[in-house]
Amino acid sequence: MDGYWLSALIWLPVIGGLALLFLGSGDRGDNPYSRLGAPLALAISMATLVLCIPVVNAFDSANAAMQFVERQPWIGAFNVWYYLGVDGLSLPLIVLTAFVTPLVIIAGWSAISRSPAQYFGAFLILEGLMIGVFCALDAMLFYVFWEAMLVPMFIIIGVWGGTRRVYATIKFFLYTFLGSVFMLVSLIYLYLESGSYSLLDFHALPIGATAQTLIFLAFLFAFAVKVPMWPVHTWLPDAHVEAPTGGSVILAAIMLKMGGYGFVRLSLPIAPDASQSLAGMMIALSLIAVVYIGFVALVQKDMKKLIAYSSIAHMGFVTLGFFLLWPILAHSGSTNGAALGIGGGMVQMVSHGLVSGAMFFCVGVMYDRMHSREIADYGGVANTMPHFAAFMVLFAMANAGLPGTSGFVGEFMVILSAFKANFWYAFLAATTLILGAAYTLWMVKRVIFGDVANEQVGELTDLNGREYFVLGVLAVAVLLVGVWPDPLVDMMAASVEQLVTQVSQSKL
Amino acid sequence: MFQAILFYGFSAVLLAAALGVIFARNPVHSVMCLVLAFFNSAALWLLIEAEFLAIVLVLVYVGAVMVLFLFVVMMLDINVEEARRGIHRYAPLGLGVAALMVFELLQIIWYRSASLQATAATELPAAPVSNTKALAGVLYTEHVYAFELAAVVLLLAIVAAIALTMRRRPGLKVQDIARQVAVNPKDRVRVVSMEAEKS
Amino acid sequence: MHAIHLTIVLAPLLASVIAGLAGRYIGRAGAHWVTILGVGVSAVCSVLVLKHLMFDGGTVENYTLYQWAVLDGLSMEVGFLIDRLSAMMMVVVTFVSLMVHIYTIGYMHDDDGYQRFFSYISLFTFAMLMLVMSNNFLQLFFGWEAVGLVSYLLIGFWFKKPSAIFANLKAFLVNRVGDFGFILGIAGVVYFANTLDYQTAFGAAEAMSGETMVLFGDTAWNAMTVICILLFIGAMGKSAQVPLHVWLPDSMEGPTPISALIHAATMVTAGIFMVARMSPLYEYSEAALAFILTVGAITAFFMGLLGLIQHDIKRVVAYSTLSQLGYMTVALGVSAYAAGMFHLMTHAFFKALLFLAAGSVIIAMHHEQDMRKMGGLRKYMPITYWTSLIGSLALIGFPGFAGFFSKDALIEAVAHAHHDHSTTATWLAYWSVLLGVFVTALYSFRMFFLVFHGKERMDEHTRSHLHESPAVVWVPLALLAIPSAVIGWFTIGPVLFGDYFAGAIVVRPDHDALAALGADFHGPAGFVTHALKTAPLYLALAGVATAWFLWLQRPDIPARLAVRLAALKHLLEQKYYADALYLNVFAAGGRRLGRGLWSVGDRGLIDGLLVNGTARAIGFIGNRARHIQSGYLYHYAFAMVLGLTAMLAWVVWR
Amino acid sequence: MMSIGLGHYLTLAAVLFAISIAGIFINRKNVIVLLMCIELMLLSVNYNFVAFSRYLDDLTGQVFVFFILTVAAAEAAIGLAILVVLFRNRRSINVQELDAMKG
Amino acid sequence: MEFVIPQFQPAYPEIALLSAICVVLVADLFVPTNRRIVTWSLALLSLAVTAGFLLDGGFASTVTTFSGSYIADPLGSLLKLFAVLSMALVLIYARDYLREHALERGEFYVLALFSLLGIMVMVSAASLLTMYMGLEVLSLSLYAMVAFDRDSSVSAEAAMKYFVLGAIASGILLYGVSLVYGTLGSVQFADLAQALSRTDGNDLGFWFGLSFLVAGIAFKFGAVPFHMWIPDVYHGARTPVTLLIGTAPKIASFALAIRVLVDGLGDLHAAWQSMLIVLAVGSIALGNLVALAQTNLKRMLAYSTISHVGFILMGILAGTTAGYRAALFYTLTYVLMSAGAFAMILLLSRRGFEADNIDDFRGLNRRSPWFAAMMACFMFGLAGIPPWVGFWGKLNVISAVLNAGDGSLYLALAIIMVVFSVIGAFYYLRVLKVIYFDAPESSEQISKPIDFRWVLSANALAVLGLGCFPGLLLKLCSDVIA
Repeated sequence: MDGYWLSALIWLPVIGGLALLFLGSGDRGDNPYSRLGAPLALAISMATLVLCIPVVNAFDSANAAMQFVERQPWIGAFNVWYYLGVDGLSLPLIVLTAFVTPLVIIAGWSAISRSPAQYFGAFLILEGLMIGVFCALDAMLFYVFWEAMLVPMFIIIGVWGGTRRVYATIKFFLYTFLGSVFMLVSLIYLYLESGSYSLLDFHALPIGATAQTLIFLAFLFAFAVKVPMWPVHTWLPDAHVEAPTGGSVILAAIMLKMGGYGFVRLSLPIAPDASQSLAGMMIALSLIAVVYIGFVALVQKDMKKLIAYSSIAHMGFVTLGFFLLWPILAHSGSTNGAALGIGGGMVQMVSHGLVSGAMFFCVGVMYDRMHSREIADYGGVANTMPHFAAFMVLFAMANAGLPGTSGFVGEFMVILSAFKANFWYAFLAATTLILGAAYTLWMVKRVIFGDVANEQVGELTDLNGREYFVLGVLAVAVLLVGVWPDPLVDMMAASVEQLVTQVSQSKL
Repeated sequence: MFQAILFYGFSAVLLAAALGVIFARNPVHSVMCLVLAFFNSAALWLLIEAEFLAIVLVLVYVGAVMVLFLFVVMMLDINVEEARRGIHRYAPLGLGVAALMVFELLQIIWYRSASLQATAATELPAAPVSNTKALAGVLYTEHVYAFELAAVVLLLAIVAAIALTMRRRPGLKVQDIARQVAVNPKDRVRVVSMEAEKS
Repeated sequence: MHAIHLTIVLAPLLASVIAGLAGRYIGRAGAHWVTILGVGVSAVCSVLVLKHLMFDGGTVENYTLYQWAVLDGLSMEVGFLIDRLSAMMMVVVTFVSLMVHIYTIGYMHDDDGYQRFFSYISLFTFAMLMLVMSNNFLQLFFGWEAVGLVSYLLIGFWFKKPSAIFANLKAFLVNRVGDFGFILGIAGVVYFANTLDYQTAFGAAEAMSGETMVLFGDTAWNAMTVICILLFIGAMGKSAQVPLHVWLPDSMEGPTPISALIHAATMVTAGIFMVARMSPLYEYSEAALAFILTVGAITAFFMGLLGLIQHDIKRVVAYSTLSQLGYMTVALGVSAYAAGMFHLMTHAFFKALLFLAAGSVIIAMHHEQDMRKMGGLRKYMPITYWTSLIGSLALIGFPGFAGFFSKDALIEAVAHAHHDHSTTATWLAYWSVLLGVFVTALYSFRMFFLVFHGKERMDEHTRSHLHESPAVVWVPLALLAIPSAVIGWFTIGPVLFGDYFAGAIVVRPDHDALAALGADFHGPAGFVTHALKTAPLYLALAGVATAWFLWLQRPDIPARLAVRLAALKHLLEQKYYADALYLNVFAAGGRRLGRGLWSVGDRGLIDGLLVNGTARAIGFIGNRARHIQSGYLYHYAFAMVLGLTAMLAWVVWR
Repeated sequence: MMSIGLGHYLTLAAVLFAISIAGIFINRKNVIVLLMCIELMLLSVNYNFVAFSRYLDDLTGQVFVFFILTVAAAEAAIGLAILVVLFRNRRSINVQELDAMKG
Repeated sequence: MEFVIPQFQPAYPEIALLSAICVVLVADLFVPTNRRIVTWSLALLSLAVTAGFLLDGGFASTVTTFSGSYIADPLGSLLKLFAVLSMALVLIYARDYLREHALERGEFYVLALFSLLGIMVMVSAASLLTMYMGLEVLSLSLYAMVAFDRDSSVSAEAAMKYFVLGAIASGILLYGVSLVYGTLGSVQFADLAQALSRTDGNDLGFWFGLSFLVAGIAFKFGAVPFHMWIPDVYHGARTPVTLLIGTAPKIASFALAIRVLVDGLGDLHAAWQSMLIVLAVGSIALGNLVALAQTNLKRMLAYSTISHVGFILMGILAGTTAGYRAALFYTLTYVLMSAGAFAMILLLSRRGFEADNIDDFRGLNRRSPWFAAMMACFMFGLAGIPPWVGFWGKLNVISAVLNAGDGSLYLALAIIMVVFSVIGAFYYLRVLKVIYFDAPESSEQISKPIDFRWVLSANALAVLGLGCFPGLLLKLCSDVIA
């Protein structure tokens, strides 16, 4: 299917967002135009979501090759192309992005009173850039989207964030920036070696062992920060805590996925031998993320922090799944089970996008009413907000990986795959069943259940229509993916299996 | 031989004068030392048969620039004693670095550079008949561009110096020749016919 | 038939969704009618399915409903395996559930969360049915966790009660520990058989039993043993076997109907069902069976002891449940899966009955659960009294009652296994189940006597309001009392010694204890007469007599004993310190570890030292370096000259 | 030693250059002396040019000197003008007091 | 001696500019104090005329004239064009500030034009002599401009520091010229290159000369340790002057480096590369680190200049066509961005108020979201975040350095560059932090003339637009370097 679908997906929100910025910075009160921000943003993001439909429709899931390819010269001097395309690894994430953004906009509809037009504009720009990251097949294009994304996020956290927002947003920016510059060096190196910036050329480029290791480590730094993996995760709790609800949602739902996507799109296929030799380390880091962070999440007093830590633990599953190929190969001599790991990681990313996004929405709902994220300030919310409590428990359960919710699918596949690699990998990974339930439900217990803890809780009002809609849509999505993940898995299966074949070939 | 004596003699005075410039307590003395250095330089340049430059050095430098310096020194009226205190504390460090630099330069001049070593101690070739004439020959032809640029530099210096220092002070009594010249006698002198005194 | 299967599953789900989401619109009556209708339909259909299988020559149905996902050649599906094993479970589940639904109308009459409650129990029914009807591990796990979820929701139904929300969290987490093992077991199956489908996996069982895996050092473990033990860890969580039993007593914080339904009759028996279902795997691992036997034996005896000192009427029943689950597990451990299943079925009826009866008492006592404040209720609540008596007799295994057949057969099977090839585990199991009979009788009738006989110890106000519970409460009691009394009589033949489970449960002939017993089986009457010649009956009677003596005739003796055996009493009151261990060591230790990792690792080392430390160091260097820019001209010149000199030096001494 | 060659002139220039440089950071009180040191430095450069010019028998060096002298004069004029401005603003030409900006 | 009338046509731009300067100088005498706009317009007109001649000359061929002391080549044309453009930006940005601070005297424009002339002379210099003369024209006019506010004590101090250090640097440079002249026998770049190619290139004589030359070039650029003048001069000079110093002279510095090091002493690449590595690394490190500690925006930008100079030097030291192209691209884009950044200070300044502290930008987004966005463009551009053009500059340089040869040295350089880019991003972010995250301290409206606003906006959008479509400029740079 030809046409400029991907371009449309990228540039519609970006241009729309830029246009929104022209509505001015005034607050809801003093700038009449800023009222238009939310409806316009919603319209644009919905249009983007609608644009996804024909793409998904026409996407041939049996075909592992790039589809909807667009290729135009961009910077001749560098042989940089405006080169877009999607396969089974990127399309789910694109759809996720387009799906979550309207929800974020609805969630911020009335909660944002300060410069709303800019807020929504920033989100739209962010959406387009994120889709761009998933579409880009040219390394420079990829990098440009990758970095440019930091800018709206920086502004979103910094302007509409909490009290320590400056610390958080600068930490976020510099952390991720530091990570990605090493990737830049690697990309340049690859360009000098291959004479092109095409990711597909990079995939085919033979590279020596040392160079592969260096490239892998550089990529690792970029992606590990984004995922984030232990021990470069500490920006995430801060960023989440300070970000406005929408920012947290986007951060958790999409931005973290960039790291995971980077692994499958760049690290693994470009440096398979280095991936092989460092797989042990990667798995160790992933398992540390699962276990260590699980314990850390147990003691968080701030809801957002808790969910942020749980995000790290869940993303640990993603990276774990991606690198199980090599122990499996070493253990059994075949790649059987590896696709389960990578596919599981991919599914986990989508699911985590929905679930953690929903969790942050839930916290946002409470925060809008109480202006506190401290667990200790709550208790017995179920008494005054029964519907909200139902949603919260559902998402908590999804966060704990209950079967029937999306949270289970990826974890299940990864655990199956991990067992094929090594019993103890599976053992440690499966501890998330206990730890995940422990920290999530302990929070639920202290926040949702119990008698009304204080007067403020007693005066809470239940969900309004918009919140109902947002949480309802997410709940449906979470359950749908949990009960019938086949469409999602099918969409990526061919690409995942092709990736496994490709990556298990040595480049040396 | 005689040349060598002259060279060493002038050089010694030159270096002494240079040291005088930086160590003299009184800026006026510094200027005077500098003038001495220029004179010596002129002599040394004569020795090396660069007559035109030697003369220009005296005329332009000693005659104009150094006078300017002297003028400013006088005009600014600096507390002399105050200004020179503390100089010797830093002398060892400064001279140390200077010595190091001299050492490095001598390494090159005398030992390390093949091209310099080849000519280092040789006698100089015979000079052209007229140094001034030869210079004139290239100055306005080969180097006409640079020459024009020199003019630009001078113009620039004029503009800059005026821009920085010229200011009209209110209340300052200045002679305005144009107005003086343009004066109509009638404005200044009123012929009054008086009644003759009656005694 | 497929449509019926789907109806069985979806009717409760649909009812649950309606009651849950539209509860406000359909009202209280609407909620209970729709759910009762749903579960009723389900129950009727289940009976039809059973009938079809048993009498109409229906064959085993094993089919895929829809494909859940397929990746890497591993097909993950949702489907049903309807054989007699599942059919029996379906009937038990839907029947007990239906009873509990009806009963709930009365029990929860005044509760604000009426609709929510109905929604939950219907949802539970759905989940439990998904579990038992599954034809693959994935769906099994789904049902497994889903019943856990509903259990969680229901234990914490009264979410204002701190003890309830503590108990539900505890229940979920302990179950999760079991599930942790369970999912690893499933992963093991996938690893060795590369399938999630039961039949394919069972087919590969023989091949798997030859595989080994290395866990620690160089020791090669039998793969089947590892998998079976891992799966059984799941069962230990769900079926509350020692040491994962701690959640079940606490779960009594939930409303009584769910104690009956979930924490006695159905959910907790899921582990037993699962092992029976996996019998083709377990048969290949002696070690796993020995492990199961040991765990079951310990649970059966020691949990029973705890029932002796409880004062809360529901807790006595809860510990009784634990003990009985231990019995079932023991049966599994000696490969008498059918006996285990049989006991599961009878237990479902009589234990549900006992719980509901206890609930009836609680209603009458105005939600007072302490037996020390009861007594002499017999005359106020005759129906409850008689049904309780039936339930208790069934529980202690009084000849003729349902429990008698299942328990006696179970003990016989253990005894046989012990005689056949005696090991420490069989020895332990044998004596545990034997002495357990006495203990069971003791605590059952202690409770019975304390509640229904003896002095009326309640206060005046309560006494004045005592009356029999309404029909919606006693009708289910009556309906449950019937199978509790008689079902064993009809079913022992086919279920235990016939070919009822043929194909569903696989037992290797060399340790088929039941088959050996079956040779001596001559009908239920014969079984009863045979029992007169064996110890359990007399132990049970001795237990009843002792209870009568101690708590009705000489109530001072227990008090004196309590003083004399203070240490033992303390140990029992502390429940063998299991709770303390979990709370103080695992929970608190986990939190302490987390706090340590957080404050030292995350905030101290990573964030403090590495991240902010780097930032601070850079800032510090920057601040230092700016002082190089001193403002003094000569320093500037000096820097330049130094730079120049350095360059010259480099050139000279390069 | 007795025959004076290029090396001697270069040495003289080098020493002069070093003295002028030393003068710049030895002198911490008087800006005028700095200006004079700069003149000295240019003088030393001129030595080099003159000497090389003669030894290479190439007039470019001397032309260069000619222009350097011109520029030096202009430079002196501007330098002194700045000095005057400075003095007018501060009533001081102490180098050590020129530290309003630092860090 | 035969005298051939030199070909004047290649030098028409310079000649036109000089003539225009004289016209402006004289015309200014007749302009009343409150009508300086006439002088200003004339100055802009001069620029237009110069640009016209430049464009007329075209980018086609390389011509040498004035006995080999002047060269007109495509590189020169491009550099001059950008110099003229940046000078036009300076004049447009500066006028309102000058007027409000009672500094608007005709000499400012004249001196600015003189400095442009100096730059153009340097760009077209084909011999060390013309290079030196151009350098002095530029330097002298800059010294004077720094001290232009005669009533400002800090300006005078800055001018004095600049002057003394600049003169020392000139002296050092000249010493180097003399050594090179003495050892290679010429001052014309073409002859130098030829003479060098006849030697084995190992004579320490011209290596020494090279060291002095590098020091002089480094001073002009402001590379560590020859950078000390930059912060104080940027800080002390009035902002329009800072704006001027921070922009067009970088083009001259680049020309100086390319002409001397590459055109003249290209064969000594191995020697100057080592020196430049130290200078570049030092500049990048120190510039970024110290900029972190600044609270004054002009000073911060000064240190940031030092770090950017490090990047330019990195491109040059690569010693390849790609490297020179990268350095050229970096220089041009840097000039564009830094002009905008200083203009933002001018934008917020008003009578009696200098907006040169970072805190003066507090809450700009609330006062004027448009100009906040423009400032964001400049800051992100300087920080090297895509899609702003600064990123392509950095990418170019890193790419060139990595491509300069195998070996861990180049990799290490690349890593140093990227790591310090991250550190550097912090202080740019801090500016954005006060703009976007802090509450405004005053609600004063921005009152600058329309031309200022439009040009500034165009400037910022160019930074963004060139970032999105850097291809054309890159190609131009490639073409002129080849």
